[in-house]
Amino acid sequence: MADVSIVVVSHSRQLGEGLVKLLRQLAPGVDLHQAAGLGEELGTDATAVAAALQQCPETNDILVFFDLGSAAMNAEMALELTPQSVAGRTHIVDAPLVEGAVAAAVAARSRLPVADVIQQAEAARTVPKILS
Amino acid sequence: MADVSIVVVSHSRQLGEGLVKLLRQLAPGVDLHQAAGLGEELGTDATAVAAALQQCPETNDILVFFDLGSAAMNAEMALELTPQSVAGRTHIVDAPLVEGAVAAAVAARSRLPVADVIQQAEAARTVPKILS
Amino acid sequence: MLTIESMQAFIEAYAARLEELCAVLDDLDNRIGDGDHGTNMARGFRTAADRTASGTFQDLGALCQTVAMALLSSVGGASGPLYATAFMRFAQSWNVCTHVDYAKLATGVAAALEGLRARGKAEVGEKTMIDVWTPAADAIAAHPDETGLREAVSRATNAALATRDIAATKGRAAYLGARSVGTCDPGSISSAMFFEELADAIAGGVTKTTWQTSAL
Amino acid sequence: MLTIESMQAFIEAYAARLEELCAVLDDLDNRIGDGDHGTNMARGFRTAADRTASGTFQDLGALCQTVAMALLSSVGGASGPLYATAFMRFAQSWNVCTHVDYAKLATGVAAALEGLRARGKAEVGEKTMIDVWTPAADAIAAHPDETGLREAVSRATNAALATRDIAATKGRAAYLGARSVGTCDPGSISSAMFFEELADAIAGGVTKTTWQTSAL
Ligand SMILES: Nc1ncnc2c1ncn2[C@@H]1O[C@H](COP(=O)(O)OP(=O)(O)O)[C@@H](O)[C@H]1O
Ligand SMILES: Nc1ncnc2c1ncn2[C@@H]1O[C@H](COP(=O)(O)OP(=O)(O)O)[C@@H](O)[C@H]1O
Ligand SMILES: [Mg+2]
Ligand SMILES: [Mg+2]
Ligand SMILES: [Mg+2]
Ligand SMILES: [Mg+2]
Repeated sequence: MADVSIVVVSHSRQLGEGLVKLLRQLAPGVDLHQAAGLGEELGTDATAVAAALQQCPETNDILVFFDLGSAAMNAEMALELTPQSVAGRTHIVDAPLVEGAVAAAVAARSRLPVADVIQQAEAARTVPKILS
Repeated sequence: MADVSIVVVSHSRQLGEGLVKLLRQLAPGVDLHQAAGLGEELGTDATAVAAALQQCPETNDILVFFDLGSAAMNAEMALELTPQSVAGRTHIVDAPLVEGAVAAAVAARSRLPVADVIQQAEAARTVPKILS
Repeated sequence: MLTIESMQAFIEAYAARLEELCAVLDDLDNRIGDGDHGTNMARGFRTAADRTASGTFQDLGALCQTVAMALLSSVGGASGPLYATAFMRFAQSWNVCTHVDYAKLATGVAAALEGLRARGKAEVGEKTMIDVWTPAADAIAAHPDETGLREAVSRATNAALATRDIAATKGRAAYLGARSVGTCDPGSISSAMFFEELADAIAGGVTKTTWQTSAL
Repeated sequence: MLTIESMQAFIEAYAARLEELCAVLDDLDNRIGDGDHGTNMARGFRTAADRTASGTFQDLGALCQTVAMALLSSVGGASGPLYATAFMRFAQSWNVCTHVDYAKLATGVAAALEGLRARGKAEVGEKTMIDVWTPAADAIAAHPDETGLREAVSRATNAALATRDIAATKGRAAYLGARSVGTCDPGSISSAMFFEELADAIAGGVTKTTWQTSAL
């Protein structure tokens, strides 16, 4: 259905799994993956990120959301471990993990163009969360 | 040790638990709580948030971080369910959940004044996550 | 007249109605939100109905406070703190009352609306339950009698249907913005049902709307 | 001369050293980060050492690539992709080599430093392992011989100790900014150990620093 896949990279497997479940509820049908935790330890694993990227459907653009800087380093490393046919469709998004992924998932569900999906995720930085 | 407590409010119990473990690793000694999920379902519960607030040490300022708007509503509701002696020390922070809580936990571990802890959390909105 | 008994009956009837129409509300929410509004509301009001049926209450204040607390810990979504706030305002308005006449009903509904607005920070026209509660409260305030109450039901129903044409600016549907046009707001539909069941419990003889996803 | 055997010995020796000093590195990281640098590095290089000990390798390229992949899936923290990148650059530099002389060593270390800089986007003076790898690579490049290698070890050690006075602007310690002054960067200390063990495997007779948390 959707032409954007989302990959969640987190140091915590629980955090990654929980976020993916949250996204699944608000964006059923969107292709979602996580590469979170180093087994049961806190950490990220570039080979797990690379494996997640390769699980995304071949024609999808892939957006990667991550928690901390070292997760971003492993995501960039993962791009070097995957063939250009996958890496070339992958964007590591500079957005808050939860808020950015939620905005992206909703936009991906509406099948917006990937540039718009990224823009919505990045805009999550500035959207007020508490209304007044 | 710390004079700021952190309460994580999330729709997903896994997400909340995972984030608290991440925070614990980088801010050992900081008082951390979560009120996440509605049992095993996705949701938030104002009474669980109120209970978490009341578990924080009596002299601590309390910072609440949340995932989505309805979690903020339940956090505000929780303030009305807790005595003024607790609610008066509680701040619901308008910051990205993971990035804001991480920045706050590090600052709280250094025992910065609560205003500075909040400021660091709010600043997480604008800090670039990907370096160039 | 609202009494402890008719209030209990109302909560039970509303819970049963939500269970019956759970899938309709979930479907609507699935289109413009996260698909759980029916599940949330049915779970919450079932909890509230069971807790009020088994309890004994001094006054309507105590009963409404019990409903509010039940909703808070069992709904899970935005509608939890919102409906709970409405019942807390009922509880404050009807504290020490065992009977609520139309004048007091008007006061209670007005207070509930005020509470909803404060909780959700939404105005009329943002595609939320505020769009339904506002005309309903206005109708009862204008005519605090049976006619006003029936008018409230009809305005609530129309307002709920009219949310279809609004682009959401509050709640989860706001993520969709203009793409939320074409689907009724689920919380507005559950609110219209609320006024139907409330009027039926107070005045009787309300013809209930047959809500069907395809028409919403 | 680095050979497949001395490289295997180096990885094993470095893994053992990290295991021995795991608590020191964890303590440093605990003060200015998340307390896992020793655990991460010991786990990663133990995995790498076991995988290289049990494998047979055509050349140093294949061996270094195996180390890199082992680190990627077992370190977990920032040091994982960083040290893995260094070994990937060794692998590229020493592809088809079974012997690496000082000139090739200089090329490999320079390429590794380049890789670290590209991966972590850090410059000298940001309180990261770059502060150690930079003077070490410079020393070997200036004198691609045993003297240069020993000079690299001594500069690496001094640079690692000097990170104590720097306010971090990269990595987790950057959250602390000025508050990170007074503690040595754990990744810089593990990098200084790296050069000690590397020089010992290549040239022998290296007096190893007694790293103690209290002095760092
Ligand atoms: N800020 C708000 N103000 C008023 N009503 C709101 C607000 N946000 C959401 N709602 C109402 O809540 C309903 C959604 O409830 P529900 O699906 O149970 O919660 P959630 O959106 O958290 O999943 C919406 O249809 C809308 O009527
Ligand atoms: N951007 C960077 N560039 C270079 N080195 C870095 C960078 N970020 C972190 N480091 C190094 O990594 C070390 C921390 O490694 P480690 O504790 O294993 O990872 P983490 O910080 O993810 O827990 C730091 O001491 C520092 O030397
Ligand atoms: Mg919903
Ligand atoms: Mg929901
Ligand atoms: Mg660390
Ligand atoms: Mg770590």
